[in-house]
Amino acid sequence: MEALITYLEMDGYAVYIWPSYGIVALVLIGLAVWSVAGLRATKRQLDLLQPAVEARRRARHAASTGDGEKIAEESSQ
Amino acid sequence: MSGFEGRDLTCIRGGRLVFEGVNFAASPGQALLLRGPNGVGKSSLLRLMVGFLVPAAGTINWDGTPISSDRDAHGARSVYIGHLDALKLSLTGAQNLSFWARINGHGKDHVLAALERFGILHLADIPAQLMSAGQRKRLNLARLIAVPSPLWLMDEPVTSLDAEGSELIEDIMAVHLDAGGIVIAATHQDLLGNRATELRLTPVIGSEYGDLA
Amino acid sequence: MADLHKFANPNRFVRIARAVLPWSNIVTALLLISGLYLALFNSPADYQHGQSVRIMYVHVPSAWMSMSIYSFLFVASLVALIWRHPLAHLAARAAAPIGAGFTLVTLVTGSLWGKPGWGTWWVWDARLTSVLVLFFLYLGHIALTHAHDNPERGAKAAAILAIVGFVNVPIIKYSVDWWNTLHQGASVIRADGPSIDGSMLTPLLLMSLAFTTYFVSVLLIRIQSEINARKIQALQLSQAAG
Amino acid sequence: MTNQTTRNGTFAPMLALLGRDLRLSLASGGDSAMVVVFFVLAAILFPFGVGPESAVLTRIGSGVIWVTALLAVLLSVERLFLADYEDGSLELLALTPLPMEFLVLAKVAAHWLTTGLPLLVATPILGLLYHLPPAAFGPMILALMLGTPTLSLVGAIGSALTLGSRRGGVLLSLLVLPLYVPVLIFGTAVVDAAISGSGETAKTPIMILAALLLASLALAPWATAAAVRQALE
Repeated sequence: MEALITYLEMDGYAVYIWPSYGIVALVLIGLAVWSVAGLRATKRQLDLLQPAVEARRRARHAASTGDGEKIAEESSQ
Repeated sequence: MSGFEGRDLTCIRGGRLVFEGVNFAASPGQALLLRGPNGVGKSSLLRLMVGFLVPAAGTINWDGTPISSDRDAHGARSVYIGHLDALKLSLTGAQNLSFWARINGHGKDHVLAALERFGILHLADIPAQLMSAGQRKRLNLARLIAVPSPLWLMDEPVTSLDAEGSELIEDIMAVHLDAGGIVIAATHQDLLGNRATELRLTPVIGSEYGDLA
Repeated sequence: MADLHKFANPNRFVRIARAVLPWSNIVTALLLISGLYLALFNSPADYQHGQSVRIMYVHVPSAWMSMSIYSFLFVASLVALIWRHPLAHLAARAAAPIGAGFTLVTLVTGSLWGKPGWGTWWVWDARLTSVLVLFFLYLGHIALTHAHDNPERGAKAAAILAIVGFVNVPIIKYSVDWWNTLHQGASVIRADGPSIDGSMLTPLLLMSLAFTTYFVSVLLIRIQSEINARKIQALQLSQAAG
Repeated sequence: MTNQTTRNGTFAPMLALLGRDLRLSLASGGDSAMVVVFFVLAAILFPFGVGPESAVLTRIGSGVIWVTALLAVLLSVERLFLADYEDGSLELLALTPLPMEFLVLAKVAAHWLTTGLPLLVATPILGLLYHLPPAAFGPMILALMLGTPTLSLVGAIGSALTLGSRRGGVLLSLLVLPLYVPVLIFGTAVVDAAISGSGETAKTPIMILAALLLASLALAPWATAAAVRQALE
């Protein structure tokens, strides 16, 4: 235990060294978490929007097949 | 092929496909009216023709050479009438018009003729601030004559013009066509009767993905 | 996709990103672990700076990252403006916050390293001051990308700023150095790092590599979410258009 | 009916734009007067903060004058393209036979004549208020004469970039102030060199200020024109 404490003291520089590594951890982990969360959020919203647009397109496509409109192929993700 | 034409134009704005595969052609002496419901891309097509917007695909040529090759030359040969009047309110009618003439490399000789042609000669020394919306529109349209150019590109030219004003602008367009000029206008009104061909833009179906499909 | 646009096929990019991401994450983790082990446990204290030299193992790599990411921003902006490539805009937009993060880390660790050395939290040392100005160039870029309603407009404006900014970085660096030597007060000893011998070089390089692969990983994640955001906007626009 | 635009050189259209902008700024009640008033007022505030001792004021004089001049230029450069952008003139300016880069130069010249020049005229007053030695007045005016056009040019880039953005003013200062750092450093250095002693040392910063001016004369019009073009898309 003794060795751990002396190590952590870093000859008295502890108050500068550990905050430095703290800010590095904070920024790097924070950035990573924020980015991954952002990706998940946009994916979720995209999955929500996707079917709605699909349904609307099929409805409009069905309504307009009468006058030989260009048949939009089924979009496959 | 002399004249102004666009082939297989695709326009993407704000990540959305506005239109694709649009072609147009207008040779000297011809008028082209852009039709279609709001939001279908009439103004976007016009801005492609003017050169503000670059088409995502397709080319626009003047006498065979793409307009993007020399934007300033294209600017010199065309006059654009947008929604806004582009007038400085503290300057008088003549000052506004002669500014646009001089900055386009012309003398002031056409300025008074332009004011007279649009029936606003009496506003030559009146600051634009004191003019009505219709008078400001006429002052803006007067650029068509003050800055003589073969290609006229207009966005809703007759809005805020009274009946007499609309007739006047139609006559002026007709004279321009007779002299071998080209008129292209995005408008809902019927202009120039049978002298104008129409290009109807239809909403693009099922193209919800723009440049980032 | 029925009418996929051939101009910028993000799906190809997304497939590549999904393939590369796990590997770059693993490499980042390995490099970080080994780097930190060497930096914190297995390297000697410096004869002059004592243990505080360990701060250098994060301060210097993040300084390098803040500058190299700004160069990345410059290259991405050039590609975006010259070849009109929408993905390049998104790469720049994704990279800017990471660069700003590394610059912030550089500033904070620089101040923490300076405190034992000179007794003050902030020293107007030439390099630290240049990094401070670089930090505001990053904030300007990020602010400009979000300042326009239309994200496309914001991206183009920010691209032009990145190019102008990049050209100015050496000018700013030179003028700050000149200014620093001009006002060289007797008290401020030059903040050059300790002479780096072998045992210190390896943790430094390991940490730099770790930060670089970290940048690649987070960049790939952020670009994917930018692509999704643009798809969502396009969907909503087409929904609005009825 | 071919288009008879005789391309009679680039100067006639540039002068037309310059003349119009000057007339507009004079007609609108001299916004250059307001810029000078801001310049002098801002500089006057510092003695209330740091105290009236002339030794202190002389020491910080050139720095304060340069920072307030820089902020005065920054505040006035925001409206450089805004009025034309809002009333639709900017679109038409992009459609003239003259490339946008030249028009930008004309607008920046008009801006400098209505802000940079008045600042130069007001500088001696501040020199007196800050007890600057007479030897410093000449170099200060020379430095500002070389520096303020650079500030206008770089400010033009920022004002074009923030066209149509939501938070124009604050955003503009965030974009442009970091780029003003070199001009500020060498501008004040000229005066400090003149005050501290041999005029010899003042030569280097003056040369660098001139170099910065030439560099921004080359870079700024391109960047501003590109920014304006993308603002018109």
